[in-house]
Amino acid sequence: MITAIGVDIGSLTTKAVVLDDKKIVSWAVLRSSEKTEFSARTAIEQSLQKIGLDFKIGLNIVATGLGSKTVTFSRSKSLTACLARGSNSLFPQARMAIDMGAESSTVIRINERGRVTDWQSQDKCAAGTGIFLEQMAKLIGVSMSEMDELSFQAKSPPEITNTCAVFAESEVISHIHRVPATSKEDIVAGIYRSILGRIISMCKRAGIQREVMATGGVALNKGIISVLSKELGFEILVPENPQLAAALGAAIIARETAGEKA
Amino acid sequence: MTDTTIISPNNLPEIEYFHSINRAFPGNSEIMDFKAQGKKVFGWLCTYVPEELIVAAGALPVRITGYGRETDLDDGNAYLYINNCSFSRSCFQRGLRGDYSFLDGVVGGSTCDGARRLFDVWRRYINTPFYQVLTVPRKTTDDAQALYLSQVISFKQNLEEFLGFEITEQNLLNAVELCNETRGLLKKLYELRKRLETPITGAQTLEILTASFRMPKASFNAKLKHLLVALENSPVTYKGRARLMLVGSVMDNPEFLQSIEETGGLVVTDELCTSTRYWSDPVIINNGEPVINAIAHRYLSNFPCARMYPSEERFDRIMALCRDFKVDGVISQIIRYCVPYAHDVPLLNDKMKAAKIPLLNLDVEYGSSGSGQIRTRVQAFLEMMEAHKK
Amino acid sequence: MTTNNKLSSIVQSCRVIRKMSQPGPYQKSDELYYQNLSTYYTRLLKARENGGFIAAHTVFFPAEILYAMDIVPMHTEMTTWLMALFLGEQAELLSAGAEVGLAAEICSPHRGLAGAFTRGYLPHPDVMLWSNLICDNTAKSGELVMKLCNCPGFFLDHPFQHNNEEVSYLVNELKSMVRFLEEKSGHKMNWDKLSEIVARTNQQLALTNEINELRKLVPSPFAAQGFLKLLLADYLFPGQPEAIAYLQQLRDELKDIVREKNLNPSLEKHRLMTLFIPPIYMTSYLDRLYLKYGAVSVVEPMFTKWTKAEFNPSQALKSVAEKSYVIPESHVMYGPLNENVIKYVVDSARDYQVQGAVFWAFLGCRHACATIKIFKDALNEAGIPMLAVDCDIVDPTVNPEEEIGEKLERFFELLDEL
Amino acid sequence: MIVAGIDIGSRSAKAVILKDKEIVSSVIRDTGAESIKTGYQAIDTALRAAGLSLSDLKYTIATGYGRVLVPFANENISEITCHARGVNWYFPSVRTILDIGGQDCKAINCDGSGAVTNFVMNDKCAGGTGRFLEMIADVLNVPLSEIGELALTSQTATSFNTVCAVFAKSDAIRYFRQGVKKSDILAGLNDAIAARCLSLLKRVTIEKDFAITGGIAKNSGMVYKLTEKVGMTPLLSPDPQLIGAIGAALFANDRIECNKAVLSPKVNYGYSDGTGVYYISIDANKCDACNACVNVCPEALFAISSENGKDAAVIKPEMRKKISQMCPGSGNCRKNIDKNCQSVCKNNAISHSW
Repeated sequence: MITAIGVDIGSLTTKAVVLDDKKIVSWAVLRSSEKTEFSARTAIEQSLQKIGLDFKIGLNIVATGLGSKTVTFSRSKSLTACLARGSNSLFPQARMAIDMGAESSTVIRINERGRVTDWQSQDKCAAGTGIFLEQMAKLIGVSMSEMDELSFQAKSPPEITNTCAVFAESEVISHIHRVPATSKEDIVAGIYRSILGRIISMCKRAGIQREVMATGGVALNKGIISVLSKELGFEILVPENPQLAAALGAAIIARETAGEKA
Repeated sequence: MTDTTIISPNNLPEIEYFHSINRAFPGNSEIMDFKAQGKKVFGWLCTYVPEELIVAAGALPVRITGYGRETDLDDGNAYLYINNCSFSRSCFQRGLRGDYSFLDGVVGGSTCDGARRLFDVWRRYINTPFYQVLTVPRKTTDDAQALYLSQVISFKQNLEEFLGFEITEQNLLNAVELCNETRGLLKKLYELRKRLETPITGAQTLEILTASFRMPKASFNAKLKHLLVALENSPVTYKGRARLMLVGSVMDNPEFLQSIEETGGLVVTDELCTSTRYWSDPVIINNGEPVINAIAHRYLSNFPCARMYPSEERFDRIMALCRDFKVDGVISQIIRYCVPYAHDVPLLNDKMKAAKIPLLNLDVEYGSSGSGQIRTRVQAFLEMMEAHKK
Repeated sequence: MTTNNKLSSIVQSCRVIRKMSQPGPYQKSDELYYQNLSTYYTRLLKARENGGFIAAHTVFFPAEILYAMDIVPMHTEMTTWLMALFLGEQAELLSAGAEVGLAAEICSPHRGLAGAFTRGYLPHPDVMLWSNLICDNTAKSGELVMKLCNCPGFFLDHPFQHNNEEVSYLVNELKSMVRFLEEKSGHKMNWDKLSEIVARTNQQLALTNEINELRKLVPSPFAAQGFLKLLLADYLFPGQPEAIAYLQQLRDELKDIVREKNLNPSLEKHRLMTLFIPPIYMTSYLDRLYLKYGAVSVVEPMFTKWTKAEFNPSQALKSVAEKSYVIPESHVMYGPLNENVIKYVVDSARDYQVQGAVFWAFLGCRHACATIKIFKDALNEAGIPMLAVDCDIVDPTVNPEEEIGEKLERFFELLDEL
Repeated sequence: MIVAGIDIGSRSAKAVILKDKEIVSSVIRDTGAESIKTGYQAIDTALRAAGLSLSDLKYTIATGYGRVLVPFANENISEITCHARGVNWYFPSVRTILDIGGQDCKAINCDGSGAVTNFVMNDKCAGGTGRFLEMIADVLNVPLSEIGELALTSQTATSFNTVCAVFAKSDAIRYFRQGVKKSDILAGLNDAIAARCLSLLKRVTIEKDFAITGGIAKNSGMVYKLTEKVGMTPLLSPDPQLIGAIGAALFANDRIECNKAVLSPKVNYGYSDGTGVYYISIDANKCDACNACVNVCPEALFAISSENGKDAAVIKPEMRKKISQMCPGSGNCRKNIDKNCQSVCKNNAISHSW
């Protein structure tokens, strides 16, 4: 029997996770709509439908992410707290989680109880986020997955030094345009490096602690992970569904705090 | 004609050599050979640190610089935060990543916020055996001279203690002669640039200058002497679309000048702390005066940085250079968050307007090699000057 | 002389605020606070007609000298931004600063003050005084103001380290400044008056430390962000009766609160150390937020926590010089950041039993932000988490309130869970 | 006399062909991934529309972001200079120009002859540029061409506290989520951008007359706000996006008239057909007839000849009609052999359009 639901409203996708007393029994990911409440509700409905249940008011739900406070049928918890709990349940040995989402990236330090001890976030700069990657892929004229393939064939990646997403874009254009043009493989690797430069700087500000795990949609991207491991000099743990970490954490918190008022 | 692009041939062997010294820096052969003789190497930062004392102590002074290019400064950002100038962040990152691990000491001055903090985090996170930051007054009054002298003397004492070596008056005298020789030779080099057709480009000049503080002076002087002879009657000469002067923040990347010169503007002089402000004004010893006083006096009252008061002195010397080098236009390049220079922009604008000298303001990051946007500005600046010459 | 001088806005606002003042534990000191403000600005407003001599000066400047010479001081940063705040014209002043040609990297308070002078919002002073204490911005602002206001000026060169040579250098600097002011203003320096001021400075320092001692108590009797008002005493009235009166009143109020325990202890959940200062335009927003989470700032090692010292009235000038080393802004933010400073900050955290530190990372302040890593590492070692919040202390357009609030909420949540 | 101006911007490429100082044809297209190709395609479309071919062009000047990558251009001039010249052609009275391009804003002062007297350009921030508006239009999914009109319908503009393309974008998303009207969001952004442009303009001198160029001048909402903020009604040319290219073309015309032409211009061998644009350009200026390309080309396309006035590499006449069959294009060629004509040419005199 289901005990708790967690929903994570991202700028691009909304994720819902349904728990029974020990494990995940269902989950769903769908594109966020313009209306927060609606996104959250449909995500939960979908995840419930998968196990033949219907949405009803009064379910034990914790919401996190963009505008989660405005959701009427759930309690709200901060993204960092949810990430920490989710990460902790996926990899108890992880002391640091790097969350790379569509529009923001966050680095958190986690103690053995799955509590945040410090965090750094970059919600004001698209550089270093999924949206940025998508833009770049469009620019080079490849799909996200093709881009990832390319990254593995890089020989000498150029440095993309611009922090403004728009100028980074023009920097990339200039690499495409120069004679002889920089190869797509190298450009992609360059883009990855520049994104990760910002993320690694966040890690260093928080103080790197092993083990380190990656969460968020961007972590599905094998190339990013391999470059990240290279830059950090050790392996990064990646869960099967990295984009669910926060929703899972929310669900866990919901289960623990069952009965608390919204 | 828009096609007059200046491409530095770098064919002269000495320039090639200096280039290789710069490319291999900090681990270049000159420094490593010196170190291999069991001698000490000290890193200094900023033109308000007297090199003579380090030389007099039988050690090698090496100027601390960052990566000569724009690069990801993730350590710099983490330790000095994103809002200190990219120069200090770049220097620190090199230090933290061990590029300067061969240094026996670092010496700085309380010259600007960026430098102060660079040394604060350096002391905390990079352990270099010898460490000192001199108080550098922002005035050149007699009181200021006295204070700075006391700092230079304490520096001397600390060096002696650290090296277990007494720096004699004669040591200082020899050091002054050596450094003055370098200054004299660099002055000669600049004299050549006053010609209407110069035997050397701005990019090449900066290549030489950056080498001058990355190798022993004696060996540098020897090479530069040969080069001067070669340049004196060199068949290759340059005459750009316009004669430019470069002013502003610290700059040690010849590629930046090259990208300016490729648009056709020839850089003939500058006000950079890596160039003119580094070599101008020799140490002059008035008879009877202790050498160290002469040294201290030269370093505090040398061609001033924007940190000094009053700014007028700096502006006057810029004007003088414009006249002496027949400068058509001035390019001011200021590193983001280089507040001392940024604050002078409104004042400098007025000075230049009054003197009817066109001025182009560029804000850059340290190590920039000249982006498309920068080239566009420079090209437009040149076209603007040409339109008005007509 | 431009005529759209807007100083009166501050005086009027103070009058209004005082009318609205609610009964509460700090009512009297609050009233004194606003009274002092209007005293300061009324004097500045009337300076012209009273034939007074106005000296504009940058922050952390030894205004004691001016009071002793009967010269009307104008604290440029403070005045500009109080005015901008009350008028809601931050954007206007900043764009005026940009028109002067100041780059966005220059700290906003200084862009704004250049703007205030070009727009004529501030009366053009008779002299401009400035110093490199606290940063390159203060060191460089003066010459521009001199040009904008077409007035003479004096740059006070504040040395870097605290030793005898450098103190006597500063003393000589002060001497030359006095000569300069005597020449320009025709006012003679009144050395007896300066000695009185120094004597009062001792009193001021004693009171400040007394207040800090009271704030060590758990729960602290002081308001969550009360320290912001505490700052004004020294910024506007160093060694002046106004400062003493205010500090005495505040001290007495805090004592009463402690005696009568009429401050509900449950209100204080999180004892915070504040590093640097929060955006001034957010004060009321933060007051509400701190109240909601029971967060209270109990110590500010960079701003309110003075070191112990005893100034000698018979060596007035030397004392003024020494004082500018004693103020925390000077020895924590300007001087060499060595082990002592780090210890000073970590010890403060222990002595005041703080659970977390909030560092207001004002991106216009390079040298303050460069200390974030050092202090964070040191505090974390001591088991104290630190949050660095990117912000601009005067420009409300850089980070929306809710964004900053969100970060703080997360931090309080973090403190709850630990 | 027929000359051309081509403006390769970061977002769009424009080409203008002048016949005796009259525009006979013009084209605007998106800048593709390879600007060399983009340049050829743009000029080709323009030429075809006028029933001309590359060889008819007496002189060509390139400007804009990709100006150095136009093999068939005789020289390049910065867009700042070209915009001033182009505006002057329409409105000699203009002294102040605001150009909002794909990713930069420029404020330009010019004199009665169209010569630039002062200029500033936005730095390190793409806020308030064409690209910025594209992003926003994208977020709100409103066609770029409609955002201007839409903004005009707003009653209460949302106030934006930033014009950084990225920040503003997430703000826009947030407001949108909160159900704020698209028109109000756009009006708010226009307001913010206009304010930003104003401060840029204030860094030069704002004097009559005032003109706006670049794609943004087509955005009635922005023009309205700018008129309001600057306090002057801007003069708008028929196609403000073409101004840069027109300026370049006018300079090209000058070059011929006051025969300042760069000698022996680049020669373009080839053609364009349904399958693509196939030109090999050889810059006789740069070529020192070293024979390297002649020796290296597996298809022996090259020869040394003096047909262009001096000894230089040319494409053998018999090859010129079947270039696309013979040559796979520089990139593909390199895949098979490690050295090719481009790589061995130390002066970079050779370039391919495909």
